Amino acid sequence: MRKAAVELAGVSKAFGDVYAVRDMDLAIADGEFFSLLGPSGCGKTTTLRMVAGFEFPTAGALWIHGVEMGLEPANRRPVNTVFQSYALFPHMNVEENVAFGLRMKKVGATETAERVKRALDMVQLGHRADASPTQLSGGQQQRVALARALVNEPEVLLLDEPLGALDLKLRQAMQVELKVLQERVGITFVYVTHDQEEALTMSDRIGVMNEGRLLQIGRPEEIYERPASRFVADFIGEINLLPATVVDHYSVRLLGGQVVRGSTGAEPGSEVTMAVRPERLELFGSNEHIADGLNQIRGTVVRRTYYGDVFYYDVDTPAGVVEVKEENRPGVDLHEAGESTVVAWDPSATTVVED
Amino acid sequence: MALPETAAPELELDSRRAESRRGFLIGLPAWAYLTIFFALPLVIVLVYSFATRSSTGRTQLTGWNLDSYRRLVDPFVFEVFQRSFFLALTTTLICLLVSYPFAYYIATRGARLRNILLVMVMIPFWSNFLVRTYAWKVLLGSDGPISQLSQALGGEPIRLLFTNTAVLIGLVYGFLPFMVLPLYAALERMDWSLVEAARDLYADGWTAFRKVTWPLSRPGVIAGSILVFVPALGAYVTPAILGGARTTLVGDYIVDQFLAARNQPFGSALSMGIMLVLLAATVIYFRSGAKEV
Amino acid sequence: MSISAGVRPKSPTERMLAGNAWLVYAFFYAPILVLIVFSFNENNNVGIWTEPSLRWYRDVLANDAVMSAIRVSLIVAAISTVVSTILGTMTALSLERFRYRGRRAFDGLVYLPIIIPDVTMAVMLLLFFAQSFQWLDAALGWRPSFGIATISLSHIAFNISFVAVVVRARLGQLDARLEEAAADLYATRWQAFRRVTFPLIAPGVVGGALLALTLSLDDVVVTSFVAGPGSTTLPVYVFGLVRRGVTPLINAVSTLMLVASMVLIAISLGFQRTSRSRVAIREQELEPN
Amino acid sequence: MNGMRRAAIALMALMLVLTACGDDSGGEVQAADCNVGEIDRTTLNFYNWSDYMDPDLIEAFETEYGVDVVESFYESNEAMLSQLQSGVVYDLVVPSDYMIKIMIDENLLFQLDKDALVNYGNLAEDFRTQPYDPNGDFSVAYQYGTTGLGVNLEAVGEDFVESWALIFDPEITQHFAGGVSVLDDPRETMGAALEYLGYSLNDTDMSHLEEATQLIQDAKAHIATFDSDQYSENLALGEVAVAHGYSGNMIVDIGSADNPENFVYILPEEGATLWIDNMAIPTTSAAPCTAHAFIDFLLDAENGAQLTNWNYYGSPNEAATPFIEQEVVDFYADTADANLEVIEDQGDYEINYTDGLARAKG
Repeated sequence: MRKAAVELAGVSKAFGDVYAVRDMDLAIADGEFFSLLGPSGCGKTTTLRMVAGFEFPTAGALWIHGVEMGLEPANRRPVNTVFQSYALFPHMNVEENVAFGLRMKKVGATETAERVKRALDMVQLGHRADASPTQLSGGQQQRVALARALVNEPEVLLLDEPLGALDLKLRQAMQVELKVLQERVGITFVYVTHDQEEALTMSDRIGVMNEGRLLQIGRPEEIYERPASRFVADFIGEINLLPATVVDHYSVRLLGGQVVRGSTGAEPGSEVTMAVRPERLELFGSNEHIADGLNQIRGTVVRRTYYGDVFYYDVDTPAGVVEVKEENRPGVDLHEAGESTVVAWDPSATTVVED
Repeated sequence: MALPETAAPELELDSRRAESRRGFLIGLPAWAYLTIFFALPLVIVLVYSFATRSSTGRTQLTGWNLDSYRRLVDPFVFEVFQRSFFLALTTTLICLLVSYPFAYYIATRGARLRNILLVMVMIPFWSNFLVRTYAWKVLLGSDGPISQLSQALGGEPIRLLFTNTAVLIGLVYGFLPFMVLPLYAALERMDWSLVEAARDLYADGWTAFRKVTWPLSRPGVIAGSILVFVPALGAYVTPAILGGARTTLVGDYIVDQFLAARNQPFGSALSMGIMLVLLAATVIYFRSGAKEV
Repeated sequence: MSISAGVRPKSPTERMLAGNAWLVYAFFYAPILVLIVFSFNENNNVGIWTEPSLRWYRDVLANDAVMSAIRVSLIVAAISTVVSTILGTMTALSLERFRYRGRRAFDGLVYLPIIIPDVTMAVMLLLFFAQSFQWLDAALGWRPSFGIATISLSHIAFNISFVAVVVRARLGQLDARLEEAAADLYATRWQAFRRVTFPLIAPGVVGGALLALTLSLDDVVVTSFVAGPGSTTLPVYVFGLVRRGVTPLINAVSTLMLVASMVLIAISLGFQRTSRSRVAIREQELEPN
Repeated sequence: MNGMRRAAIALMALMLVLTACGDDSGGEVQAADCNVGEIDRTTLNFYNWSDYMDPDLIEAFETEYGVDVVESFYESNEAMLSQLQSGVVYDLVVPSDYMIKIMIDENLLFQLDKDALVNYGNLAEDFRTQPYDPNGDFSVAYQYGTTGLGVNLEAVGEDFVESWALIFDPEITQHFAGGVSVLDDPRETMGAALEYLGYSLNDTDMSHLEEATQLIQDAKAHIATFDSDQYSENLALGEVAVAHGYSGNMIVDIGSADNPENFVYILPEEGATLWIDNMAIPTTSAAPCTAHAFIDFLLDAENGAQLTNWNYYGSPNEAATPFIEQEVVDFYADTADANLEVIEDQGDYEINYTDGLARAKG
């Protein structure tokens, strides 16, 4: 008996000669908010469509709550989808849209009416039941799409970039709303997005995909703090990537010969990349006292950029140009272009990834 | 975890095959119908185009030859094709220019009004073709309302009848619904929120039209253009009645081969020629259309 | 109710559109007006007005040949419109929504009847029917005869393509996600088609059907070749008249057909309205208050 | 490409098969054998031009013989021919002159049983034998007419030459407001041009035909329309000054003009076309004897007159003359003296007439 809400084992999907998804293993727990994150064309939407039943895997198997579903058509799966374009039926009003699934399942008229009303109230659209979807704003359409899926009480809700078409403010508000909603209804959400911020703020766990492969699965902080590969490190947030050579399991040598600490499992002598986030770096004047135990590299400030709440420094070091992010606090020391400085950071902030 | 043997490649292939089979089966009735009642008869014409006309106008199914095709490369035939081609092209362009705003107007009305307006387009065409064309003769004649209006305004009597303008008016009139219907079908369910979104972004109505409405209505434009261009190329009754048949067009040239000269082989070869030209023209049209989108 | 009507203000563009629409309608109906006026003309000649009279209406009702031609035309138009609309819509679906071996060949086959000159189609269908009837006779001892059946079969053969082209134009811009959404919401293939796809392509289907009807009612050449004893259609009869001069009898026939179609449309529109309001009432009853 | 080759091979195979089972013409002449008034089938499939037959006559025949006449209509000789060749069953047809010749050559017509036609003697001598049916074995004339010129006296003046120059000589036609109308029919129009040039309308000399083509080309500037349908109406409406066309339409439309006295119908002195539509019985007929009865019925003097009084065409039925309206008799009176020719089918040469007119129009 399998316990996971959704489980994929060795799933691949080919369109002609091109693989959209390769050999994917994934288990999503019941009640989890799981995001698939990756650039466009990485295979995340194809994966979602296989779970929904719009595409069938070329190889591998797929279970939903322990039931093999790989080749089951979409209408026989206990999942519902919120489409990127919402795909609301334009010839039906809001109420008819929401009631569609229940009518197909032959739920009684009274129960249907009740559940539709409840679903619409839940998304605060009870007053627009008679409206045509084309009369609604983007945000309202999004909520109708949500209500239309949730009213069926699916075991798993699939969301394909549902906030992609909304403007920034609305998107941020909806992120919170979605998360709250998910916690309230307790349904498993599988959320596809290319927006790392969305994924980080909402998800219980994230799967990062590229070129059809699932590169890393983990909680948001794991993905952010401990990227397992250069791609994940680069894709999520801002990061400095410096070429390095492994010295031993605890240190690497940067270009210019500087050895810094950072744990790695790679063989000594192998070529790796050292990754460190700009906000974990600190910038000191060349004569300032620096606490022991920090990694250090000397360099010259090339540029300082003002962002209001933060400053960014581009610092030219023998290991490469390094970006440093410093908060704009009262009394902070400003460094000018041309100034000789030392970039320092705690070794725990160093991640060594193999290429 | 062992790989389960379900959902193996063959099974997915099976499901894709099932999907293909479903599509094939949906098309099958029409396919079978057209094969029996169109493709097979077409083969007869193809065969005839290689045959010889007997002295009584029967088609002799012996002594196959390419004579009819040789006649196709005559400069006169080319001239006839060319003339018909430009007439059809002009007709199509005028139809498009008139129909687009018209279909747009209908498509943006309320649902009930929309249906009434659409049917009102078709009603005139359920009368008789010949009678409609004769009615145009009355309108365009030297005693017709246009001429009388001109005289009332102190001008000369105007006779449009037997001119190229009259032919164009007649053709546009006859084929306008063929353009309006597909355009309407394409515009009717246009997502107006897209247009509004575009107006939001571009602010200017013309740009919104060019960037959103027009590309989205393209399938309708293409279908309509074909439905007008093709019959306009073969038209012969309208040019005869309103234009006085003063020049030879492809349509009446072919009709004359079958009905006056009873030269079925040459008529068949001409038909094959016109079909090839039209196929080529539409393929080019589709290609260029696909690129522009 | 429509969004556009409510949202759009009466802009200059809107006024120009309306103006253009009225001009186009004037263009459509100007000859029809002439046609109707001359149907009440005493004179033999379609274009020379003498005095008002109902002579031609009396003649229509008394003329068996014309009445029979109208009957044949309507039967053929009804059969060919219904069959070609169904087959044409299926064709459009098959070509637009599926991928399979031979699809391109099918696409080409569907396109050919549109581009073939009508006289060529007429000749080839006649030869085809003659040949196949001969074979049927030899094989089964059954020889079908030319008539309404052969005319209808021929009209369907060219109408399928016209319907398919119009429906495809509609289907082509329909969001495929809508069908997936229906499947996602437990609709079977058929339910998804009936509840979502079909209502959305309906304007295209109706447009195609109207086109088929028009083509069938206007066809002369193909019909005159594949007709049989007692199955002359109205257009063939009218074209036969030109040798002797067309009389306003045909204007009277056309006027009667116009009136009949307007009445039919008025009835169907009225029916549409009542059935729609009934649905609305039923759905209101469902609402728990 | 493989598919192409397969298709080509299939096509060639089909051609071979068709060649093998091809030409089935050239059988024996079939002669009908009927008694006077014999009805071998009580349904008669009558295939005729539209509006050419008085419904009252049909009814009278049906009552007298207890036969059900099913009428069908065609709009061209060629459509009718194609139908018969394809085995569509009609019992009685009304082809024009040249078409009778073709149908005889193609063995599509019964040799008539003259013994069953007791009224055959009513037929005028001139109409019993014609070049297309030299012994009158296969056809009986139904109605006839001529092809000439309708002239608007107001536009042309009272004084004019009765010649094809009225449509072909630019020196003359340039003065006509509205121009002239010429038939859009290869044989008629090329024939008129040939006659104007002094040749027969059945001339088959290519150089003469080229002259005729050139003549039409030069005259084209003042030819407003090539029209086989609406010429008489255009004439009566004043749209054209002179119209080339068939007598029947001319008489009807001139009669219905505002001022009929302003119009005349003339037969050019160089010669003009006489055309005759004929009743004939296809070999596929299921009721040849009923068809004979019908032909004989129409050969009756009073019935023949009733037909002409109804459709205003010339009657070949000599005995009917006393019963025909004087107006119609007068109209056709001068045909007897005119220089008239019947269009004959010219076999392989036919295609040149069609081509000649197409090229003349450009």
